[in-house]
Amino acid sequence: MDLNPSDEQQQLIDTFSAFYAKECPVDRVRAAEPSGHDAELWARLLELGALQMAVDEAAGGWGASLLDLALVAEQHGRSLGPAPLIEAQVAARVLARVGGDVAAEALGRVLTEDRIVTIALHPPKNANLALVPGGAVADDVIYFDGGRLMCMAISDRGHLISNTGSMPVADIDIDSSSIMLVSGHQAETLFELARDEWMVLMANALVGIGARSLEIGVDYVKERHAFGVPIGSFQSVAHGLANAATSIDGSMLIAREAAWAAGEDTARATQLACLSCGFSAEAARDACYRSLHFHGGYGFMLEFDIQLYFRRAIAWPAVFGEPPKMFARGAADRLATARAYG
Amino acid sequence: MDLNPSDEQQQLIDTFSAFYAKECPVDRVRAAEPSGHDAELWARLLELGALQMAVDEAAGGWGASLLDLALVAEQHGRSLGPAPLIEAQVAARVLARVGGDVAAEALGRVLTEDRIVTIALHPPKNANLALVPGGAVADDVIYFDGGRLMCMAISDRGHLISNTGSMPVADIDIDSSSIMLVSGHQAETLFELARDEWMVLMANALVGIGARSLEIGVDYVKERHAFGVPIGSFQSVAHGLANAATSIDGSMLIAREAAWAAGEDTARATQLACLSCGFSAEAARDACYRSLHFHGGYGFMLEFDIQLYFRRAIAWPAVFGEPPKMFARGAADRLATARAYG
Amino acid sequence: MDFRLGERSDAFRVKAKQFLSGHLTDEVREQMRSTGVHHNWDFHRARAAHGLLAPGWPEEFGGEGRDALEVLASAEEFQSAGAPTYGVGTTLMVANVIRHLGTEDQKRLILPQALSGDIIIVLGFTEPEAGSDVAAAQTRAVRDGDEWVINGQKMFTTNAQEADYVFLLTRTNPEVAKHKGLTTFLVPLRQAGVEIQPVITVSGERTNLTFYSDVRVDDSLRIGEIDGGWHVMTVGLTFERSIPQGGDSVRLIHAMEQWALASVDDVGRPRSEDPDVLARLGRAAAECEVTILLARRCAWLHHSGILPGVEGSMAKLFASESLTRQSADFVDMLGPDGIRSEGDATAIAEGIAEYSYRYALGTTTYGGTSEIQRNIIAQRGLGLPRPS
Amino acid sequence: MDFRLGERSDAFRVKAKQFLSGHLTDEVREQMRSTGVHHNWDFHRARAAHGLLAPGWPEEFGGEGRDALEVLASAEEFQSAGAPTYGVGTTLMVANVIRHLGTEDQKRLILPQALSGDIIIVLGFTEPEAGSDVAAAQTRAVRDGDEWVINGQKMFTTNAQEADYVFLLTRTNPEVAKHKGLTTFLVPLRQAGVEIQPVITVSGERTNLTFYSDVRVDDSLRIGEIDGGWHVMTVGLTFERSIPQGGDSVRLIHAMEQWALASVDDVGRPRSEDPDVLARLGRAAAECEVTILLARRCAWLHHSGILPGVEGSMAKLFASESLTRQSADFVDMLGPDGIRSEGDATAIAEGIAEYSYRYALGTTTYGGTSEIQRNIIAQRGLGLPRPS
Repeated sequence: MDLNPSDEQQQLIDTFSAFYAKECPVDRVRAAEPSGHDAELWARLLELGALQMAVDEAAGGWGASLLDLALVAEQHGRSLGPAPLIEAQVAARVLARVGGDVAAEALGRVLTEDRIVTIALHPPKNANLALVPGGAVADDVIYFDGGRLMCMAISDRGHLISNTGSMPVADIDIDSSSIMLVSGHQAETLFELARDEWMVLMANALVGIGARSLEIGVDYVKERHAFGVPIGSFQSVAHGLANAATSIDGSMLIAREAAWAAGEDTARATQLACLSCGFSAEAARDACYRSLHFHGGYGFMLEFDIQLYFRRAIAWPAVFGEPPKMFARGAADRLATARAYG
Repeated sequence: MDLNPSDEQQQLIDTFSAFYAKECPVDRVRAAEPSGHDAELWARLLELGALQMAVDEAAGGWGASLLDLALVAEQHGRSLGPAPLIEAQVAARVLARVGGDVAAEALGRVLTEDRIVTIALHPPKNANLALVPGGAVADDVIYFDGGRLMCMAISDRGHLISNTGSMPVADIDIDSSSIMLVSGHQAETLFELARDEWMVLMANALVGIGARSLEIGVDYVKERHAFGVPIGSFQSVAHGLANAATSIDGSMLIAREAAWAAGEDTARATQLACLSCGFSAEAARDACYRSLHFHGGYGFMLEFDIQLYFRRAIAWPAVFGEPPKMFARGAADRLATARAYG
Repeated sequence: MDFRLGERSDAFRVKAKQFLSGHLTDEVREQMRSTGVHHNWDFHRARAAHGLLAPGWPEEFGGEGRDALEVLASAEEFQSAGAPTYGVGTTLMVANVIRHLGTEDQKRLILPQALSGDIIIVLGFTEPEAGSDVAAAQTRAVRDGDEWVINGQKMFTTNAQEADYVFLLTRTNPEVAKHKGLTTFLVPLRQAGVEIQPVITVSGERTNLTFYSDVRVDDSLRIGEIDGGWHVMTVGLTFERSIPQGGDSVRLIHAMEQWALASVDDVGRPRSEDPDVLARLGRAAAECEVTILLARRCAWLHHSGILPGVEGSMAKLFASESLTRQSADFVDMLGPDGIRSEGDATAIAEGIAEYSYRYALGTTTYGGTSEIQRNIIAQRGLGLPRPS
Repeated sequence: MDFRLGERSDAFRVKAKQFLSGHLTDEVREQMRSTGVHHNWDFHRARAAHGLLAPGWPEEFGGEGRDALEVLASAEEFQSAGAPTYGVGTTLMVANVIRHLGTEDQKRLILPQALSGDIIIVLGFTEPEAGSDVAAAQTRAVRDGDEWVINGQKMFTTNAQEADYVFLLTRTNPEVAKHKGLTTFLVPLRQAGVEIQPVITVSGERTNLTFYSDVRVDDSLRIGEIDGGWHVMTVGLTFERSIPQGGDSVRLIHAMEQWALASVDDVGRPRSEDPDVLARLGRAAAECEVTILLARRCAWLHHSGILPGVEGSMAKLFASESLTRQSADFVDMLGPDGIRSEGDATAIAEGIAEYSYRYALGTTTYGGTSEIQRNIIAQRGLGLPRPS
């Protein structure tokens, strides 16, 4: 057992940590509202290879593991990165896995022509893909229609849906330009795997959101005085943050384990993807809420950063569904596979 | 609006408060475990007219309102009365409402021969009535089989189910001695009304449990010292009890309103019965849990009273179901009747 | 025991409803939404003209002498309807202080204008470094002949941009214990030296920072004694400034119930038959009822001649914490659709749950944080010792 | 990063499993249940004989020198299986203190017996008036030549009726600050003057009050310096006495999953397809996984040569609060059947949820209350200031 990142992993963390510090200070996050997309940041991410790394070497990428991507996602979350990184990575991996000419061509455009590809997390209803993450800025969307995995060029750029988290989400109408990537059992398997991967990366992004929001809250209550003492000395404040710190540490452990399991303990991968995303979503939300509340009136001023974190902690995972939905999916996998614990 | 009991209501409260103080000190509650039935207390309750009052004057009783019974139930809860008072009152009211010879005869036996009658809160499954409150000591049980309201003499005295709350509950097999009281729509209406009444009285009993457990906890944390100060001066303790006190006050208001509405605002009676029972169950459980926890190690010693309250706060309402089930029933009534608020 | 508010209250409620259906137009709502200002002068003056601004005040002041339950009934309607009421609340609170502690000149100058809806008064208590610890206020007032010269800064001076006066808590003696050197003034806002800087909050509501640079106020606008500001504050806070009556919950739950009745889930089953949806709706309805009852208890106590203390803290604590829980739960209940923003055309029920979630964040802080309310309940209600 | 405990740990886990399947018989379980005593001498000695009592200890003391992850793997198995382990935990904690602070004579006298499973040692810290504030202990020890005379009373001396020694915290100097006048002794329990009074708890577990009346203990059984008891305690507490490894959750969730797979609801639908049941099971499984990971992190830190501090508090806090939540939720999930008691023939899954609910009440208090853990996390982990 080793909970420390390896040297390579630490280097990856350091690289992206420095990158976000430079390219994504919180002012940029604020400036990117309400669309939640910073084209400049996206370009820099591509330059850094954030998308290329997600794709297998055989398909023209760098073949990073899901754990590597998870470490990046955590940094992305810490900085509230206004770019559809997770969705694009997951979608690119789907294309790489599908193989064949159609997918390879689509992937090639993504890797070389800077077209943005994303994935719809839910099958269409009434020929519409609701709340597609990144859908307001993507060029292509991958979706599963119940039987087939499809790829569609978004001709009529999706209408940006104003949302709690200032994300570039859109409702996208399906049109006749959709091309089938693969059908049948393989399509479903790939789609479910993609959803698992999205949940793993989202879990780690939420760890970043939660951890950073906790730091913001802790710093605030150390500085802020009331009744002649720092408010962090009041048990009502201190105990709330202690609970949050515990949950955030727990969420980091389970989110990283889920990412690790995708490569190393595949029988538990689905289960851990779901459970870690649900847990991390609740942990991040709780940490953000407490930090915000302990800011007093400052907490809900747009000018203070904590509200940026709070809104994203709610909204980012919600495009999949509420935590109980994730927990239920995880439990169903446990029951189906009769896998035990640890 | 008048939230104070009327003179008559206050007299009723005082009478039962004095009665329980004398006939049901906490040692008697403990002595009545695990059966949860104190025959002596039951006899005294009958002498006092606790059952007779529940029945309309036309049927040979004293015609108390549900609000009167609720005030009694609160005292019953405060003292953790080990006797199936609520179930017997509700069952007797059913018999009085049914009318006719069969019911009148059964009611007569209850009022004059001291037979204990109770009611099953759920229809039978596989010819068995599960966890009938008071079922382990009752002579007759009323139940609804989906179409008919039935009364059955319990020939083979129900097997006492050992349970969290030390209640005299039993699983009762249905046998051929069951007699039909009424059928069809009227049967269902009477059964649902009985369930509403049971929930109202249970809500008020839970108010008593919760209020008393809070008093016990508050007294304890004022007396108990740690680190040189009363532990009630720590915010972690004080704020938990402040939350509990607020919920308990709220539960008393809604529980009494529900009882009042049964006579005075019948369109909202079902809704308030369900919502008040769910709310009071959660409020009582929370107050008991906090009080118990703030007792430190003493909290889970059988010798201390708080555990008696905690176990009953969980178990008494559970024979109907968990609070979300009550809330759902209340919401369904709201949607069905499209009744607005307050 | 009787849970009816009574016939007079019911009748007055009907009057409020009628007024609202005529005056709380889509335009008024849209203006609130787009500006974040929960005050509307036309609406405000019309409310006064209909006897609905200060109905509980004696007739000599322009009120109707209505009792506390009648006042509550109309307040419930205004809140449930989501009417712009922030200006009324602060104005009446200060008017009450003046009525009890002000000079005859002050009463003559202020009360008729305030009660006729011609002016509004806002609160200037909180400062950047003094929130819950309001007595730590540092805004200075220094005497200069018949005037006072004020320098300092206040936070959350909501509606300052609309208001005529700010009820300002100042420090007049920095040499004594913090509670003993405070004085309150009614400071005209439309004068040189007052700077109003808008602050937008996460719910879109607008409040302000206000800055005071050598602002002058005549001693005749001092409320209460010099260095007696803490007493004035104490009196002011007893006029239950803003106990929520559950109206925000009422509106929210109603919208969610309509959604449940009108929509179906993925397999075509009506949401109104989904046990999970029903359980959430029922829990919220129970908490809403309790919020209403806790507020009504305060009004009833008031009606019975008792000033609610701990009961007010309970009502405020429960209402705000409950609204926060409900809003979060409903956003979750709506699934991904829950995050569609208020104002987006695709939002469910105009995004009321999403808005409410953001709005609720403020309710557990404004008007005394939940922590302060819990302290009051623990110490004054339960008799627990203060921290040493 | 690697989340495997490693091959040696896996192998040792298998050994523990094998031992448990042979020795944790229905009789052992039934005895625990009926007596409330979570110690069984036969089981305890057999565990020692199989090298599973103190596998992490160096071979010179009779251990196997296994690393912290191996020790954890076996501990997880013992806890998941619900084996009687209270005696082991307290005995090894005290043995560790002796190993680090004891005299050579003490080591010779105590360690071989303790590690061979021949004796157990229990803890005598808590007193009627000193719980979380353990340094407030009043039990007096007064020197009398080569002996000390002890008078006082201890709470929650679990397994005193089975034990050979109690590790007793006493006050030897009442004149100085409370932390500076404490001394610890290893007091033989089987002697005149020691009275053991059983205490039954709400979960059915037995603990004891112990009374000490002119009890004599030789100075050679003093552990550490005179008046140096607080240092001894501090050292003792660093040997993670009882960080729960999630085993109670594992057992509980497994039983509930079996129930979901085997039963149907009122309309005949398998519980395993009920979204509400699945959501509850999944939430519990997530929290269980986190409990396990927080405990493993402590073992890994230990394995890496770092003494876990705040991490231990987090593990203990989360495990106990989570178990409390889960148990309550499962009792609710089972509907009315949830209240059928452990031991009743009609109970679902032998009433494990019902038992767990009662059992969990103790876990948030024993071994440091949740409040104490939160203080530690806030102050040492987050660097928040102590209350003034």
